Amino acid sequence: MAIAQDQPDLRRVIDEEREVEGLGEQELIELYRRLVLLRTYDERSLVYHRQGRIGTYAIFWNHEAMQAGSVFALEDRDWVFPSYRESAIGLLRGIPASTILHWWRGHPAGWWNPAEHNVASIAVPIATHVPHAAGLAWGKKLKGEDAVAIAYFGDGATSEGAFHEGANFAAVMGAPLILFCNNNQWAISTPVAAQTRAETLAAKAAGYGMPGIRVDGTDVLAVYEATREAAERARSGGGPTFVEALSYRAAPHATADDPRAYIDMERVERERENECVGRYERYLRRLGVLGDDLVEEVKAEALDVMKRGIAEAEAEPEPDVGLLFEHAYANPPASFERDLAELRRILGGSVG
Amino acid sequence: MAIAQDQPDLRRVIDEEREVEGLGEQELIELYRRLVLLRTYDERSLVYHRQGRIGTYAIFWNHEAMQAGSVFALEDRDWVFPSYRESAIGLLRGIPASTILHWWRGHPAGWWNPAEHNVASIAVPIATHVPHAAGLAWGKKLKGEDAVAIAYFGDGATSEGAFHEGANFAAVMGAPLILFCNNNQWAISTPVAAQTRAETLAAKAAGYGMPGIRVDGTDVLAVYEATREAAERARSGGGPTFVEALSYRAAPHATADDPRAYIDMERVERERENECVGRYERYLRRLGVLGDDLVEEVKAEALDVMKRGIAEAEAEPEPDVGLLFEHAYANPPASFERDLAELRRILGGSVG
Amino acid sequence: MAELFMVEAINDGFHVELARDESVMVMGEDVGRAGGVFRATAGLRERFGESRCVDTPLAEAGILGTAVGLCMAGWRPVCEMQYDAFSYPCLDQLITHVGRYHWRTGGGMEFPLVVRMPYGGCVRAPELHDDSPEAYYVHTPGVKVAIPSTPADAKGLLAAAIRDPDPVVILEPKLIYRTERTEVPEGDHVVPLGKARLAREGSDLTLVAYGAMVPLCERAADALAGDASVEVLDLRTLKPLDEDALLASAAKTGRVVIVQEAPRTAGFGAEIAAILAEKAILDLHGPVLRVTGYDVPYPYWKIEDAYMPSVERVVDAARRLLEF
Amino acid sequence: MAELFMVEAINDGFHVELARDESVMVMGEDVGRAGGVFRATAGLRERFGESRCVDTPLAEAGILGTAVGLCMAGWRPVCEMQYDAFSYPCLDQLITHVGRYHWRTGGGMEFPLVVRMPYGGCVRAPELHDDSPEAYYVHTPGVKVAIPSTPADAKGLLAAAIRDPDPVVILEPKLIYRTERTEVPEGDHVVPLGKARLAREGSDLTLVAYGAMVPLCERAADALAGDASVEVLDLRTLKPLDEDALLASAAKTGRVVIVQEAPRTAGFGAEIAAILAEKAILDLHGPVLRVTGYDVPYPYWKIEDAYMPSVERVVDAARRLLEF
Ligand SMILES: Cc1ncc(C[n+]2csc(CCOP(=O)(O)OP(=O)(O)O)c2C)c(N)n1
Ligand SMILES: Cc1ncc(C[n+]2csc(CCOP(=O)(O)OP(=O)(O)O)c2C)c(N)n1
Ligand SMILES: [Mg+2]
Ligand SMILES: [Mg+2]
Repeated sequence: MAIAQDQPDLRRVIDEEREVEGLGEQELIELYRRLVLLRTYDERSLVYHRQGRIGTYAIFWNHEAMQAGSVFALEDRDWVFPSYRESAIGLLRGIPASTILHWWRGHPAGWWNPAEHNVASIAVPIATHVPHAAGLAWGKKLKGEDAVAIAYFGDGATSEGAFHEGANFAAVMGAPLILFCNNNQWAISTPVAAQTRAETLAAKAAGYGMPGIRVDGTDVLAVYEATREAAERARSGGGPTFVEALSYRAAPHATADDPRAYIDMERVERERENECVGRYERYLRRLGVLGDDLVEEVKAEALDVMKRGIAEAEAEPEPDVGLLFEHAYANPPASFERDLAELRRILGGSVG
Repeated sequence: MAIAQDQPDLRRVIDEEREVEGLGEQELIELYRRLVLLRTYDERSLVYHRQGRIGTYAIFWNHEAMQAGSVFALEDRDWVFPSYRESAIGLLRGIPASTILHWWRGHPAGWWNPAEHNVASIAVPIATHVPHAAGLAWGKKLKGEDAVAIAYFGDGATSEGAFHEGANFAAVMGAPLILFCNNNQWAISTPVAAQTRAETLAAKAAGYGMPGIRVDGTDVLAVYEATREAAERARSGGGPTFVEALSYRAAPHATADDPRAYIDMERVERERENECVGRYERYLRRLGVLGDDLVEEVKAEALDVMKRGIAEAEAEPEPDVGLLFEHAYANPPASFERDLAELRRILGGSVG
Repeated sequence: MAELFMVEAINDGFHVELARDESVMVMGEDVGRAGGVFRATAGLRERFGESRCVDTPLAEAGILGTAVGLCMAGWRPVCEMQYDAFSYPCLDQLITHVGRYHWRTGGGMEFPLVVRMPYGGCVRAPELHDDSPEAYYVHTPGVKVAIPSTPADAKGLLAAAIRDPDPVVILEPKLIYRTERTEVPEGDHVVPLGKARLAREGSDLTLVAYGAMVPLCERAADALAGDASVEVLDLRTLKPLDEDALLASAAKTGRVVIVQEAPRTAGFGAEIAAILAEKAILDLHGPVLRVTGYDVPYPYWKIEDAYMPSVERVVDAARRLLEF
Repeated sequence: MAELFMVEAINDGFHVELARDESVMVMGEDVGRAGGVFRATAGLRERFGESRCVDTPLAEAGILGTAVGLCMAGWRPVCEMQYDAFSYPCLDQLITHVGRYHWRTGGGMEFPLVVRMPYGGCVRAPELHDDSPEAYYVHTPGVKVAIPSTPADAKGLLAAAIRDPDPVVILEPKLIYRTERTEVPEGDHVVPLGKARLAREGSDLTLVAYGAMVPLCERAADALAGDASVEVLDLRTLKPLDEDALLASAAKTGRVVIVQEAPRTAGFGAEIAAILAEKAILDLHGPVLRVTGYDVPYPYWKIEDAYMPSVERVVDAARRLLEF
């Protein structure tokens, strides 16, 4: 006997040839710009990695619609909590490409101050940033500020206790939080079917007493619409929402990963043919709001951002070892000075 | 918008004046014996605590139906994972009362070998024994043994990551596990409404893709019936079931706790009037299978068990300090001998 | 000055700090309606409202994890872990995030949160109510650790921790929560982090301790009074450590016995010994001895007295060192 | 004998142990279909079936917690934590249960599980892929801790851990997973827990190390060769510690430098120093020095070389001690 589950169908806009109320031509094109910017960041990063200009890199190809669509539904005062899979989402909030490239280059210039962009640091560990987002949203509510928070995490992350505790705190505190689950159906080599027996990930929402929405994660407009709904609910005191965005990881987990060992590459090929940027581009062309010239312009623009970004990053001098001892504490122990002095003496005053 | 939840009504037998198929007079009376044994253990323990004969004690008054009813639905080869709230559940598996009293007396004679009774050690920390039970059930299944496991935990425990991870592992591995949630509606001073926003705790089951059953936790027959169902499903390869047994903590959390600060004592009084042992006793009397004599006999029997138990416990000599160094490792480091020798020298060979 | 038990001094400190700074909030299991299982947070919910003294769901990692987010929203959360061993579920948040997030933001954001918990043994409780986990916390970069041994220090270190820009873990020796009422300054009272306290002056031997081991060492010093002049150094803050006070005392007496409740191996006492072995080697008249809990799970309470460092064990070590 | 990289030797060890004992199983994230992100478990799923090499859900505490239950069902689970810092979610299970359950059953049940993880720095990875958490594990009663520094020891210590009746944590220095292929005995190969290895004999000074710091210390010994005869002691097992080997070397050379990647404060090196300060004080010709990582979060990799103990830092400490 299995509990009958409420299964909201995948929300779709593009396939239904719908239009999203509230989005004019300008917004539709701005959204396209953002998709292309993310796509370009991702594709260039792969090149830079192969060229040895950045380190290991977590590819987010075909995840752009989830990231651009959801952020587009938020206000600038709303907080974004990315995982490594959303490493470049800060581009949509004015964080320079060079900063994010620095992060992947292992350069401390990859640090940023979350408060300046309302974008938290990139979460490398799985799911432990979910309680952070819940706490921030709760804290804003307690202070009477009407900011919303969104936390990004994957299908695998839903197995972690940290996800569970964060989601429950958010629900209990009525925190204005969007739990955005990027269900790309893989956690490195582990398929979502080995991650949970739930019929859907959205089915977890009921266990927290919050709504769960399922959406086509490769349909940027559906993602936008669902996130906007969740954000409105959160802002109006309705508490958190779990959004399951269904997509497919049509690229390796990261540059170090070789999926051929565990993934059906034909399935990957099919998914790649239907990838999210092209889908949206075709939709806009059908609508007649996008033509070759604009496409070229937008892509050139994005490529330019990346070229300037990598150039800036590579122009940055190597970090000084003194940074080792900075920012571990707002007010550091006396021992740090001694340690640094000794280190400089041994290094002959310079980091070789 | 809230996800429509499947809300199985609270399963009841006694109020519906139903009879449980498969339970003859003998079984009904045996069940009564067990209820009375647990009740007597609990009430005597409170007295022993006041007399300073045992230490702090977690009262389980009005929880007996959940414990006796569920264990009665299991085979002896099935494993029981109790929390401190089920500290005396081993009595139903032949663990001597003195052993459990020793546990509460802080005496190492309170140790037992779980393998001898298929009763795991009493879990003091919240929820972290849930993965143990999941692992044992999974491990038995892998070995082709048809044993089932049951893990007891409270409403508060469902907030812990350990509950979440254990439940998910059990579901994914198809482990023959019963997740038995004693929802007594309080976690020390925290009401269940401050623990979760879910409409029911059973609503969490869907998030793991397992069935969730709700049952009146003060109706020993309803608990028996629900547990039997879950055990049959588990044994036949149907995987885990979440059982939410609704009751009410009609006593302090533990001997150290004073609930008057946070609980409505009138509500408590009402719950006490409807406590689970009396309810069942009246039901059996209505059925005509129980009369004054038998009641007296059963209660005297149980009291005798406790009197012998405490006498045995108090006859036990004080533990030797050598026990400090025993059982930390199956094969201990050399340092232990030196430490013990030094300690004995300082203690003058005896623990004062 | 009022005479208060340690736990009363902590409660007093909370009232002062929450009244002083609107951004200070208290969160944890049973801290609100019940005022804490040891009453450390009694009266806060009634006085400052339920949003500044929050009964949380039963989830330690969730408590500390949301506290990180609360800091990002401008709060100064003080998290209670109900008991020492129940803080282990929050170790991941502590090591992975609490100690790194300020660094991760290039110093851009501060995480002025406090984690406090009753800790230590000999309270006649079931297992896991008696641990001394300080070594886990001290070894973790980015967090500071304080352990009071008197009511006045308990209040003053709490205030210092709450006002500190960095995360601070405070371990409160529950064994001496209510053993003695001593004078506690009223109102504002801050004991700076990083300063040890000379609990007793002496010239022949130094007992280095913290928490409930300090009064124990004072009793040991009494027991030795006839034969030796014993100094007792109360570290008060384990990180940042008052190395100057430690080295000064070692230089003065030349003999050091370190006393800690926690298991010996890789306990905090080892760090003290290591510092002495590096920086005081020429001052030492003999070995650096440790009197500690044993390398075993904290025992059932009928034998916990034998596990805990005792006056007898401290005196024995001191005599061995004096006769070295 | 075959020449293998360390990670190949570990994989070889797994094949031998799973073939030898049907109750041994491997579990963790991506250990099955992918054979582990470092390929340590490659081929096991194909050879022994998916129930003896299990891809688990993404939940470290769940992995270790279910492993405890698997032990109760008669299995000998070997749990992989994908990286050092991702083992922190399992600390609660480790401290609360893994180290106590045998004790809790009065010795009635054994928990022969193994937790292994790639650990340590200098691999040019994003944050939290570089930690050295050994101190957390060593301080925890009831668990043993081993750290290999050669392919042969990696295989032999894994076998010893799997066959040991107690829980063992193995930290594998990922930095040297694939640096050098050296001889590894084929088939059954057990390196007993609790025995250190004299990596190099010397008479003037001892470098005490483990894991990736051992080859580093050997390079430092080379650099010092002209001026001093340097001994390198590879501890191999941190708990139980081979105290005899440590004290013998200290007695021989009288000068000890301890090298560890982890942050200094309350790191395992402090325990080594404390043992020397207690038991070798009369043998020491000078202070006990520690060369360690700093008390800061493991840095971004552009500056990780400066964080890690280097040949230069070890040589510098050794010279200071030799000239003391
Ligand atoms: C606590 C923790 N455990 C393990 C890892 C290693 N790891 C990195 S990504 C990953 C898979 C995550 O899968 P999912 O949550 O679905 O996110 P996706 O990568 O698919 O976006 C794992 C296991 C980690 N980063 N943190
Ligand atoms: C990990 C952990 N955190 C905190 C505690 C302290 N504690 C003991 S019982 C309890 C409340 C448990 O409530 P619930 O799960 O509903 O079980 P009940 O006591 O009602 O049976 C708490 C917080 C603990 N034992 N373990
Ligand atoms: Mg995924
Ligand atoms: Mg309860």
